[in-house]
Amino acid sequence: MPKVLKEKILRSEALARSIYRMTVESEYISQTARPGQFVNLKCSDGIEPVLRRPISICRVNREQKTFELVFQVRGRGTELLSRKKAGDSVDILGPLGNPFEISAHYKKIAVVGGGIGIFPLLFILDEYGKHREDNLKAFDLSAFIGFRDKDSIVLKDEFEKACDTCRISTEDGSAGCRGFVTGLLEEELSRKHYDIIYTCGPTAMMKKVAETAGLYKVPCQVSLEQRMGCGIGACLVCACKTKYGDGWEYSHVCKDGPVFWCDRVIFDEQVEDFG
Amino acid sequence: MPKVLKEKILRSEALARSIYRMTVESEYISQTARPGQFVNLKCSDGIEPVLRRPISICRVNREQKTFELVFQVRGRGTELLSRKKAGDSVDILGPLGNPFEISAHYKKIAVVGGGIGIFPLLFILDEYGKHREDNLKAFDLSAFIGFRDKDSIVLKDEFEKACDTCRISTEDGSAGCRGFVTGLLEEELSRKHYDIIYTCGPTAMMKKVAETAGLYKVPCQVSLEQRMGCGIGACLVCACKTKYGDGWEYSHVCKDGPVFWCDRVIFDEQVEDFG
Amino acid sequence: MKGIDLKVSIGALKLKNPVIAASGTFGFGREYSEFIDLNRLGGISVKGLTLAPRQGNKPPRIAETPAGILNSVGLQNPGVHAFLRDELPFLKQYNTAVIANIAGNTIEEYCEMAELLSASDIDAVELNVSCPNVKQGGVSFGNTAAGVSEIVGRVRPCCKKTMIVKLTPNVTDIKEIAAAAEASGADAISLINTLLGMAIDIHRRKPVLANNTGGLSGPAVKPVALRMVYEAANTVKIPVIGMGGITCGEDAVEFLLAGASAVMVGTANFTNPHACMDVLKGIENYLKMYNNHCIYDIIGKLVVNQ
Amino acid sequence: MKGIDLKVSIGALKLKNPVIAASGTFGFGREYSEFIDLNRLGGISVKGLTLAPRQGNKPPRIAETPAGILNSVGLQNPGVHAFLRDELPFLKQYNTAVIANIAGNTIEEYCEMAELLSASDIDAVELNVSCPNVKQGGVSFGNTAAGVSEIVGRVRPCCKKTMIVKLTPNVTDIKEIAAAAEASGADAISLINTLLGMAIDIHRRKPVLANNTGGLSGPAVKPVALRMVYEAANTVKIPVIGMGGITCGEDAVEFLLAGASAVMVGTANFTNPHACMDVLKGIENYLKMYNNHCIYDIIGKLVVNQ
Ligand SMILES: Cc1cc2nc3c(=O)[nH]c(=O)nc-3n(C[C@H](O)[C@H](O)[C@H](O)COP(=O)(O)OP(=O)(O)OC[C@H]3O[C@@H](n4cnc5c(N)ncnc54)[C@H](O)[C@@H]3O)c2cc1C
Ligand SMILES: Cc1cc2nc3c(=O)[nH]c(=O)nc-3n(C[C@H](O)[C@H](O)[C@H](O)COP(=O)(O)OP(=O)(O)OC[C@H]3O[C@@H](n4cnc5c(N)ncnc54)[C@H](O)[C@@H]3O)c2cc1C
Ligand SMILES: Cc1cc2nc3c(=O)[nH]c(=O)nc-3n(C[C@H](O)[C@H](O)[C@H](O)COP(=O)(O)O)c2cc1C
Ligand SMILES: Cc1cc2nc3c(=O)[nH]c(=O)nc-3n(C[C@H](O)[C@H](O)[C@H](O)COP(=O)(O)O)c2cc1C
Ligand code: FES
Ligand code: FES
Repeated sequence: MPKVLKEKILRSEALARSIYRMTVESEYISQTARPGQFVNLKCSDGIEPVLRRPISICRVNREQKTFELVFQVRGRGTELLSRKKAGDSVDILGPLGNPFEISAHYKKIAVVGGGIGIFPLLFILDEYGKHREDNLKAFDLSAFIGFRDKDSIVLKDEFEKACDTCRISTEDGSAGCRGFVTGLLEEELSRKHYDIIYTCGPTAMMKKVAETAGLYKVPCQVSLEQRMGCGIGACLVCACKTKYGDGWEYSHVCKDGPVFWCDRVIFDEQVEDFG
Repeated sequence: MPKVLKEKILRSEALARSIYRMTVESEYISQTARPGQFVNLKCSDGIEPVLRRPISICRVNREQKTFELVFQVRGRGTELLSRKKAGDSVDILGPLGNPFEISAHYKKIAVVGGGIGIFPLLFILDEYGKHREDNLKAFDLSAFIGFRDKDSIVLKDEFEKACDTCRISTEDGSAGCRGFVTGLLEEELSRKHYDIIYTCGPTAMMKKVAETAGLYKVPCQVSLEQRMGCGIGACLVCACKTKYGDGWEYSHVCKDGPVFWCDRVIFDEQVEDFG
Repeated sequence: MKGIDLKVSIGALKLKNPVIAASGTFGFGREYSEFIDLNRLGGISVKGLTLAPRQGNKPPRIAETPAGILNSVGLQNPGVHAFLRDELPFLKQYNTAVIANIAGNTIEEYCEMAELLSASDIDAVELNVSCPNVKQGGVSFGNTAAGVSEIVGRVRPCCKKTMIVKLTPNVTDIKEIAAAAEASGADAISLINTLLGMAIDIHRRKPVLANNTGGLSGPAVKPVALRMVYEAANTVKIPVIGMGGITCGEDAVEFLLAGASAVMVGTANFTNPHACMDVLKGIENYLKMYNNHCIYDIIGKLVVNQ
Repeated sequence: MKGIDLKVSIGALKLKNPVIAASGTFGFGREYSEFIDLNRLGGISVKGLTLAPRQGNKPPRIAETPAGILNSVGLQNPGVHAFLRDELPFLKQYNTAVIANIAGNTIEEYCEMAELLSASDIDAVELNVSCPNVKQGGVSFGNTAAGVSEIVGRVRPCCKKTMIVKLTPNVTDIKEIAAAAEASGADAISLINTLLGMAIDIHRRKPVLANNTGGLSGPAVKPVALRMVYEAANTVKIPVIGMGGITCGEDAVEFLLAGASAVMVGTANFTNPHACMDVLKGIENYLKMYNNHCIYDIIGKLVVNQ
């Protein structure tokens, strides 16, 4: 159940140009949040900006009762968030949305992310990582993460630590493989089986991942984005097209998602893009 | 000539409950400002609040190139100003308005202030104080300052240092004389002559001071307040009624004032009140 | 609340207090029931209902603007039948007035819905003759006095419940429209719905909203809303429900002083899920501060300058 | 500016760039000449002029609202004769278009002023048929198509200068009003004037403004202004000058894309005395960023969603 919380920021740091990580102390979020869920943050204590900003939960630390958000500065809201400092408090609504389906039935796991879509994937790897500790051999975790260029690479170490195989692509080839992360995935799928694929990132990327997953018959979950009003399912602004019987309907990213099984999603209108 | 300046705050401190003093480094303001002038401050760097806030220049330090503002937190704008810290920068438009007429012809000087109206009076005393250093005997400076109660007394030491006689009144009698500061002035005028009276504070007080000055035929300048838009005479919102021939006209506080000779002012509409 | 009487009457309908959640911003109450005790609300105006289910407009459906938002949901809703079956029972668990906000493509649809709802457990009907986000329907009736007279006059006989007519602010003279609603049988009027607006993505050179235009709400509209509520309240004798940009008790008090008998809280719920409760507490505090014992001590008590 | 052609035509009037200071927010230019080089402005629309001098309304004349302000200056001005004698010579020192914004109590007054101004050195007349702050006058003409037709039609023969008609946003259908202005002989239209609004001091239980209501301007109104400018520009063939809440180049570009041939900057001058220059620079930067060499590459280039 989501709550409105006033929590303390423990740390705020720049990870790369315009990418920030905020570590927040929160008993409630740290104990209840699951991978794929997000929080909706108030960016100022004035009336401007009016709307909260949705940011995925990147990681939780249940022992230390903290969680991490990683975000890119895009406009005024994220700009204001980036100015917050350790010791400041932040008004958080969360945890929100449906999480990724994490299950010990899945053994070979791939996460595929691009741009700011990679952040929530770390939380998935952490969850499987816990199982793995008990039962080392059984799980195989792969991460495929794509960036624009060398300078925009963030959280590489964290990803490498959290999985068995971590492959990086950059659009300009300045680090890792040149090209899109979807190329890496196709390459890998052509020689290896996965039980499930989780993906988050630009719409074009997710669409491609979904198609590839379909081709190889691997179940796949995608995490969608849409501009939000309430974040809790009341205002119906965050519509996304999903299959419904033979036709389609508008589901809502904040309440029915952000995580969907990819075969439910109709990508033709998914114009918003946080690549 | 007023300028838009981005200046650095050197110090910000609470003087009493909800009264703050901000010391700002500014070559330009410190060298050009004169007593009675004000600055118009942007309170945030967002679009909210839209309007700047006018605050009188309380003091300047020409050697150190600084000036001081003292203000009371009334609403959102002053609240935001009070949160600014040493090292922050502040967007200032100033110096604005017509100053008090300071002249070595006046030897016996009284300043009469109430509430937040007392702050600009210190700057007057400082100016005469400079003359006094050269020619000690010639000047006699009195200050009559009124407060609600003991706890709202601020800058007492500064006033005492800046003048020869400083008398304080409080409405509840918890410090100084009980009653209004206008009482002190009447008492004093009944036994002593002044060459000029400068006054700033609640409208009712200034009106009374003006009447008293009229009775004793002492020239008197008042500093008016009005809600402002531009602060520079362009928008015409800061109207105040002044005499014009046999009738009246609307002058503008920011441009024609804030300082007026009291016999020009018609107090009947002066509803705004910063007591 | 001891000692302070917050009860207000909207026609035959008695509300325990004047704070109502605004249509379209509060869903069918479920989501907010996790944040606030719905029993403490004066009422809930549910998401706008149509006869048949509607998918609504394409996304993006929201854009942020200075101190406001634009929305173009386009009345996505499961239809009035599904509402009665799936949502009303949930709402009726709570001791609060349930107001069914309805919009039709034709007057016949309005009438049919009013009849269906008259036979149900709801407390009042709010006729949305002012939704700017659907091509046909609402707004074409709402923007002339003649249109309002016609629709209100024809729905009135079909509606056994307290009938509130929700007005659009996108008109030259709200007084004329309010008077038409009153004369045609409305028990109350509510205003304002959203102001028609637009936002442009200068990089794509396209409107931000897929629907091109949308309805402006939130703090930005408050001065316009307040002026219209004041004008309407001084024109009609029936109760006026005021809204537009209310975020706190002080905002609500402005509307009550201007003549509103109750207020609705919309966009503020998004920023602050406790907004309705905060507004209610703020009103109570104001009454206490001025030693007013009854909400009617402030309703319409604005003294205008001569 | 090298290589970028910012010139726009408003009827016969050529402006060196599309940024004009809005009437009532820029005085007669003197005050802002201390902050910006008036030679760099596309034009200046001076404080609204009347035939006889006017004292304007009682203070307080301004109230701050979320992301906006309400004003009720009430056309305080020295009268058109004093303007021509005392103010115009100052303005004519600068190489910028001088637009005389005029308001009358009667059509005859408008005509008399238009004639006086036609014989002067000004560059254009802006007929304010939309001032919400005076009891008689402007707004009563401006809020119906018939009223606009009448006044524009009758002033037209008296006005030898480029004649801009400034429209009020407080109407049901801006398209109809814009079309009426065009059909009656306007060379251009400008919009929006302020939205009628109100603010209440809950402690005094009185309106904040002595005039009770006032005109809303500033960022808050931008979405409404933009929608109206878009609608008007798609209705008429004459140039449209857009305004309402513009504070930066990006805002101005929204209006230009929506179809405005020029923009006016009002309230933003109060917050930032360099606002007009910042808007101009912002437009230039946008053109450079997209490799557009001419301002007409963006005017009206909005692609709406189907
Ligand atoms: C469920 C969810 C999870 C998210 N998780 C993260 C995360 O972990 N890290 C992160 O950096 N970002 C994340 N985002 C994106 C983040 O919410 C936006 O970048 C942020 O709201 C932009 O706010 P702003 O005020 O900085 O920018 P604005 O000034 O509001 O907009 C800047 C640009 O971003 C676009 N934009 C704004 N809001 C949205 C939106 N809701 N959807 C799509 N486009 C938008 C606009 O088109 C505009 O061009 C997430 C979004 C959603 C919906
Ligand atoms: C020339 C001039 C010099 C001033 N010098 C000082 C000073 O040295 N120290 C100081 O503390 N204050 C001074 N003031 C007053 C100060 O400008 C206001 O207190 C401040 O603008 C309030 O802003 P806010 O956002 O905090 O309050 P708001 O939220 O804007 O308003 C709070 C309350 O103050 C009233 N108010 C707001 N603005 C004005 C205004 N311009 N005129 C009258 N009433 C207003 C409102 O009625 C409201 O009830 C001066 C004002 C003027 C015009
Ligand atoms: C997302 C959203 C959806 C809305 N849907 C409806 C609706 O279905 N029916 C209706 O009458 N009003 C609807 N409104 C208008 C609100 O009920 C209210 O009139 C308006 O938002 C002004 O109030 P506010 O500023 O407090 O939000 C909607 C508003 C928003 C923001
Ligand atoms: C203080 C003030 C005075 C104004 N006076 C006039 C006027 O005399 N004539 C006129 O046509 N418009 C007048 N306006 C309206 C502006 O020219 C402009 O149409 C409006 O403010 C919207 O633009 P903005 O949001 O950029 O301010 C005035 C606006 C303000 C804020
Ligand atoms: S954001 Fe309100 S329903 Fe999703
Ligand atoms: S504040 Fe604009 S003229 Fe005084």
